[in-house]
Amino acid sequence: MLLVLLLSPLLTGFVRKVKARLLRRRGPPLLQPYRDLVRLLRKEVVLADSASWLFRVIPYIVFAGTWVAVSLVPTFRSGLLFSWSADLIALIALLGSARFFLALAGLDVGTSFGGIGSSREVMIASLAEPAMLMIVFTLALTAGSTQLSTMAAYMMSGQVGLRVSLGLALLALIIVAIAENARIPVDNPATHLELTMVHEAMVLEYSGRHLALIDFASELKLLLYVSVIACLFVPWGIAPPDGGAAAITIGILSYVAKLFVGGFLLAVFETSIAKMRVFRVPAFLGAALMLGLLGTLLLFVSRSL
Amino acid sequence: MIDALTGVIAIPAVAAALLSVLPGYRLTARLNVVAALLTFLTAVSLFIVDPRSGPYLLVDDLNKVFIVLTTFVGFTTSVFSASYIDHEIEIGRLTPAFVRFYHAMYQVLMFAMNLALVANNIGLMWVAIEMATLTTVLMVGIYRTHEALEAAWKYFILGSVGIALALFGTILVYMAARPVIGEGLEAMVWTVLVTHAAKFDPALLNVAFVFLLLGYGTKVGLAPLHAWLPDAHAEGPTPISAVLSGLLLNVALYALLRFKMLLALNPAAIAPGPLMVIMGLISCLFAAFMLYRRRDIKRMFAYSSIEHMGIIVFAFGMGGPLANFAGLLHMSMHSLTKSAIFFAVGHIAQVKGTQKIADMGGLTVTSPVLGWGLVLGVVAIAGLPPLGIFTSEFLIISSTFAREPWLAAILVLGILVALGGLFLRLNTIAFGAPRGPTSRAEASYVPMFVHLAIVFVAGIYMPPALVDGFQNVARLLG
Amino acid sequence: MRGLSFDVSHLLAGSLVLVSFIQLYQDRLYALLNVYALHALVLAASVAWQAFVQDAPHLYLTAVIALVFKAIIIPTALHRIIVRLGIHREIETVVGVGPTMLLGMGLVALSMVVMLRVTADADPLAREDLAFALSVVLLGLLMMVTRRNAVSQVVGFMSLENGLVLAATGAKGMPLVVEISVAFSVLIAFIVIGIFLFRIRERFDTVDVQALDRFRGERQ
Amino acid sequence: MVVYALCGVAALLALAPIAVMLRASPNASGVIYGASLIVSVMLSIVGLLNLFAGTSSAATLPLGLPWLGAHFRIDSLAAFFIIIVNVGGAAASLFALGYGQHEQAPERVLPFYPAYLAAMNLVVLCDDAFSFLLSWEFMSLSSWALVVAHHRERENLQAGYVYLLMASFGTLALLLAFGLLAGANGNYLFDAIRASHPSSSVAALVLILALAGAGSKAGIVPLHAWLPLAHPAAPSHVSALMSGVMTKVAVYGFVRIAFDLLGAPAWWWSMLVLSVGGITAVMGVLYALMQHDLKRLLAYHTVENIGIIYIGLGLALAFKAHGMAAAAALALTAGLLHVFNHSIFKSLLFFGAGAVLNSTGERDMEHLGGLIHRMPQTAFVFLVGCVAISALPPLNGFVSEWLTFQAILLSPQLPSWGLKFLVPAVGALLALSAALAAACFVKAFGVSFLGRPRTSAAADAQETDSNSLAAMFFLSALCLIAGILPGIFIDALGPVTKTLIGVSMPHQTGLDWLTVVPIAESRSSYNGLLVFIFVTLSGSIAAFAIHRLASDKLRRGPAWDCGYPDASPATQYTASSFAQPIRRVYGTALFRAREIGEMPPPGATAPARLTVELRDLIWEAAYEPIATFVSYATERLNVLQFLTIRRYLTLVFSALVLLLLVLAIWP
Repeated sequence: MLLVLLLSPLLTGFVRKVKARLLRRRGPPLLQPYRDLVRLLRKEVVLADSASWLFRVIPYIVFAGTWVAVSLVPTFRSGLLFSWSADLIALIALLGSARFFLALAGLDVGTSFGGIGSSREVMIASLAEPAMLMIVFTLALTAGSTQLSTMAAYMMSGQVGLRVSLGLALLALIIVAIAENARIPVDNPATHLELTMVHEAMVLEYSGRHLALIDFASELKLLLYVSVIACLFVPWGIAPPDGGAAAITIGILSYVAKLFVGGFLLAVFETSIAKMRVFRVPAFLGAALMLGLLGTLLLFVSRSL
Repeated sequence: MIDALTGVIAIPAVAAALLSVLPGYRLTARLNVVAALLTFLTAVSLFIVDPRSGPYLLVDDLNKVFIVLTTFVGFTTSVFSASYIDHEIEIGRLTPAFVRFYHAMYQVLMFAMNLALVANNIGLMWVAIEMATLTTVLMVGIYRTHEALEAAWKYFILGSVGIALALFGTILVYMAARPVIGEGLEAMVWTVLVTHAAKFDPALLNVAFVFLLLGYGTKVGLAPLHAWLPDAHAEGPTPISAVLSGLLLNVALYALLRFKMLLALNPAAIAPGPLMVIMGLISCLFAAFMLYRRRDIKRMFAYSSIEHMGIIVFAFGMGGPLANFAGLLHMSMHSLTKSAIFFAVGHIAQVKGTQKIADMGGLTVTSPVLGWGLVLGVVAIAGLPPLGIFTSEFLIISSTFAREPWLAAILVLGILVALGGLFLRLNTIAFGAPRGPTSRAEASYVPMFVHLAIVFVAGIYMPPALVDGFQNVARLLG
Repeated sequence: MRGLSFDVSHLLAGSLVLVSFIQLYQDRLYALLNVYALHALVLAASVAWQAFVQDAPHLYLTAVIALVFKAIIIPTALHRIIVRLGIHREIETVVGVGPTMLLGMGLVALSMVVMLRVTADADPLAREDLAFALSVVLLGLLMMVTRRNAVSQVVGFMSLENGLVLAATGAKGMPLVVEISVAFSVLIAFIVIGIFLFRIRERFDTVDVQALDRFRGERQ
Repeated sequence: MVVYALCGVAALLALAPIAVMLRASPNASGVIYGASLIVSVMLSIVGLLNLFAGTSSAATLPLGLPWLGAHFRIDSLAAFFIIIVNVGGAAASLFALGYGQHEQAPERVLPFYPAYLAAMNLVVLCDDAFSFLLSWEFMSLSSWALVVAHHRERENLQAGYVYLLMASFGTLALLLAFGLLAGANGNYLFDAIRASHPSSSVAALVLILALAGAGSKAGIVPLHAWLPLAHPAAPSHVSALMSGVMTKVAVYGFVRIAFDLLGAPAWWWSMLVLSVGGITAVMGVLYALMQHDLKRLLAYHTVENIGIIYIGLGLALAFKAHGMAAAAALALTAGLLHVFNHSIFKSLLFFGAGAVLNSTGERDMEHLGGLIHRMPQTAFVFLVGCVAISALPPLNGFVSEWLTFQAILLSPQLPSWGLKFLVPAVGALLALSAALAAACFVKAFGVSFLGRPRTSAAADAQETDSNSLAAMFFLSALCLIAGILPGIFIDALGPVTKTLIGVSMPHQTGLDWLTVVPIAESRSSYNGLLVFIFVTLSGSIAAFAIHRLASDKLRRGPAWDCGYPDASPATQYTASSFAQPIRRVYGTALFRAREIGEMPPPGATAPARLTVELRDLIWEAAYEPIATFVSYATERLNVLQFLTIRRYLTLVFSALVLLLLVLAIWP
């Protein structure tokens, strides 16, 4: 659990760095996100007059929800403590509740930008979540479980082979991950240009420690998706539940390696593509949904053959 | 000797004679009530003394039910009519002379209907029913307004044609019976006819039934013979509308049932069932659609009577113990409910000073008792629980759907459409912001609520004795 | 004797139908009334013949009623009404006379078919009578629905009722025949009076109430 | 057992005339609602005892059809629904103890309220077709009276009219269904019906009729049209009952017929039910997203949840048809659990809406806003309701949807091909509806409770009274408990599934940490309790750490809003503007949504306005044609009222000739 806390800003920083490099900039140092967090924590909170108690509670809820969700993912070692307390569906739902509250926060102060942000956010989510669930269906039907550890284990045991549906699922999952983490081309975390903001517009009114928490939460989310992809599609190296110290170190190392690879790929992807109009996003996500559904259907049919 | 049977017809006759000579409308009104009450009591006594049926008069389970129902509604209606007529005289729509005439006619009508019910002779029954018709013609026209006279005239002409057709049917029945039974009176006596029905000439019976169906069907108000009914209900005094809907239709139906039994006994004759079923369905659907564009409240409920007569005829046409039972139940429930509704409507029309639905509104606000009474009545007549008509409709539909799915489906459609029409109007009458003037009128709510209470109780609990009686009759009807 | 009686009654009944056709053919009110008188006359004859054949004396009474009331009183009364109300004398028809006649033919054929399906054991006399009676009834109805004038409709109704009486008398030994004929005469009287009271000039449907009130005024 | 239940019902029925007598007195509402509260509590205790005892007891009264009598039975299914009805009833009565004080026409509400409660109980208790239908229609009738209680508003009357028509349609459909089941000689006893095994075609027809009949009451698309009209029209506690409880009674009717009376199902039934359920779920929530009337939005959401329930039932039918008992038990449990959950949080939400309506006089969200400052407690419970209905952990809505997903994940083993294609699609629809529901309730809560007040009415709203709050807090507590301890409720449903399918889900409460394991732990498991603990724990850890380490300085200031300082609350996002992106995505196809913007010419002082028009295609396709046909037919037929006597005679004459012709050509 703590590991993810430590790693997540690093990942973000890495992605930023790589992007900067690709743009021939020097870019911020790797540890910049940590510094940002600390700085924000030091600052005082400027709270809008019209903000309610909910506005001040939400950051903690969001953070906690995301944190719990991340810590349920078998990152370097399957069969984590309590990983059976929630399966992949529950995990998605946890992220969903985090987003629910964040959207509420966007509406709470009663500004127009908050409204833009949360309305667009829920629109995106209304497509991303079903797509994600379809992906879960595909994987769960293949692995015969919605339990992440079990799925990872199943994937590791080479009995899967190459399946079309899995490929579709991977593709869809990547799309969803991009959308959920507010990355280009769906959203741009680095802009405050009102026409394009989605995620940033929601948290516009936050400052100080609240903003720190929310940023931290979004970094965790990025980490979560990368590690989900990692543990589901490249599970090799994850230590078995009864693995010794050596296995665990291998697990950790491979995990970190996976993270960096994933971050690198993401950065490359982001720099190589342009942001798309908000109302072209549904088509983008609809593609993901279709892919997921297709995967599931294929699975249903192939099962019967 | 004067037994209960003759009493049932003697009392009204005597009362009619008295009322036609006695002065003073208050006295005559009271006397009218008393006579009706006496008739009712004698009718009830039929169950105790149970007299034999002679060559002219007949009593069996079938007409016992009808007689008691008729006399009871006749009694309650006389109570209602007393207060109604009071108000009519106050506002000067009727002169005392006309009221005396009215009361006399009322008793004549009761006499005719009872006679039709107890007659053991098809000729006698025919005479009685025609007498009843002509009496009601006179009473419909009593207001002497243009509409009233037109309604009466229409009723008169169509009625006379109906009379003629019914008579021809009766003659044919006699012709069919004569070769078997022999000439003379015997060949027109129910009890004799029924025993020999199997040997009658089927073809003659068929023709006879066609004529009887059309002749008496005109009185029952089956579409397309119904034309007289809505106007007669709308233009006559409301007590008469109540009696027409509640009783006269039943009496004509009773005649039809008798002849149906006769035909049912003859294997070679056509089954009367299908004809009745078809006419019933036509009437039900047609009336249901006609409910929608009504502007006159009494005319609307007249059409609802046509619809229910259609349902009843349908039930009897389907036959079978369950459907017949349901038909009988529906008939009695409809008589009570519909007369109750007309009681309410009569007072409402007096309170509002009009029969135009558009000029009524928010009755449950302005005059709550009448308004809710009407709502309850409409709920009952629309076949909603927990009132009696729901029971009968339940039995009719559920028992016929397994046998004739399509017919039952059509019937259901008719009922649904009718419900829509009734409540569409009820919304404007009973609810919404009050409209139109509201004058005081001391009304007698007792008859209305007595009827509704009976219907309500029957919807939940039916005394076994009544049920046994109905089931006997249902078996009788085959 | 049997044969003869049969032929005579057959002849009379048949002629009754024929007269009904003649009625259908008329287009003048007075002529129509005269033909109706003839109709009633024929009816009276046939009733009388039936009375003779069935030696049922009470039927003579019916015959007399038919003769006096229907053949004499009613037509004259209607004459007077026509004069009093100034009803104009042509008969407006809904369908032309020719089609009406054809329809009438069809009706007669129909009644024949319906009635002759009666199994043979019913005696032929009754059967014929019934067939004719039925066709007279139907023709009367036809007249009521194809004529617009109130008077001609009344005439139609009356000939219909003649058909009924014919049937009733044809029914051997049927009780109450006399009463019935009387009752019907009363009915017709009602209608005629109604026409007079309500000042029904052309149509059955237009009731003139002012006239009625005036009348009441005269009475009181 | 059933005797006690009947006593309770009798007591409720007795309250109606008492209410009529008391209508003048000022404390009538207190008496009536208090009494019905007590009775409902007792009845729900009866239901609980019976459910856990798992016994089935019957009684017969000499009422109804004389040769049949009125039969009543309380088996585990009935007991479960008795609990639902009376928990809802108790909550509504408690709420109404406060809310009913503000009723302007109590004499039009009080007599019908207890009758309505009694009717819903009776439907569940009845054990023969006649009394079942009688109480079913009586339920409709009494609720109709409550819908038209505020009869001076025209649209309430309209709503009541449509409602009554649809209700009677449903009853007649059920009547036909029972007519088929009972046969011509009318053995209406449920036992007799169970004993008689109808032919497959008859059974299919009965199922379709039952789906139409019970569905029209439950509000499945396209028979839902009355629901969003009628539910908001009634007083709010009645709306809660109608939406939260009566639709469940309708589901009971369907379950009773489809699972109990009809015997073994055919496989394609489930396809029917599943597709209906999926379409209903998505359409319901999309309709809800387009609304800005708070109560109507909630009503449409009932439609969505009914769809979810029917998906569960459909899966159960499919598994049952293919003899996969365990899976069937899972699916049925999911459906029934959602029945319970929805009854809880829908009542809660309607109470909240009622409280808002009461203190602001507004149902239109566009006129609300910022209520969280004025009515914090109402806002809190409403938020709980929103989270629960959006199927977010750790509250109860999530559990039942999770179970439904698990059931869907079992469906590849189904042999029949149609289902193979249908079930994943339905799964997608379910997922879609879940996500949209979340969006919808962000809108509902955010627009009406958050932000700044848009009208003065919203600005000076008052917190609602203690009774109402008590009711709402009670329901929120139930939401939480059912969310974090689902095992108990699933086990409680065991006997029900046992009676209907033969097996029940594996025993849950025994497992360590009260985890929910539908099939096998390796396959899937969920532990609401732990998730709850984790979230609270980590949240508080973070809070603690931050408040210990970081600065907790706080300064109030005007909203920054990207540097656009403006005071006007009118610039906030409204409900319709919030829904705009989703309207763009889904609305154009489903509602022909069009946005018409009028820009005044430069220099003109007129405000620019943007109007959105939506079309209800289902209404236009299914209902308007009927209306037009009826009016056309009535107009045509109405001519027959104004003919001349001669034409009427012609009618008679032609009828006669026709019949004679029939005779002539008779063989």
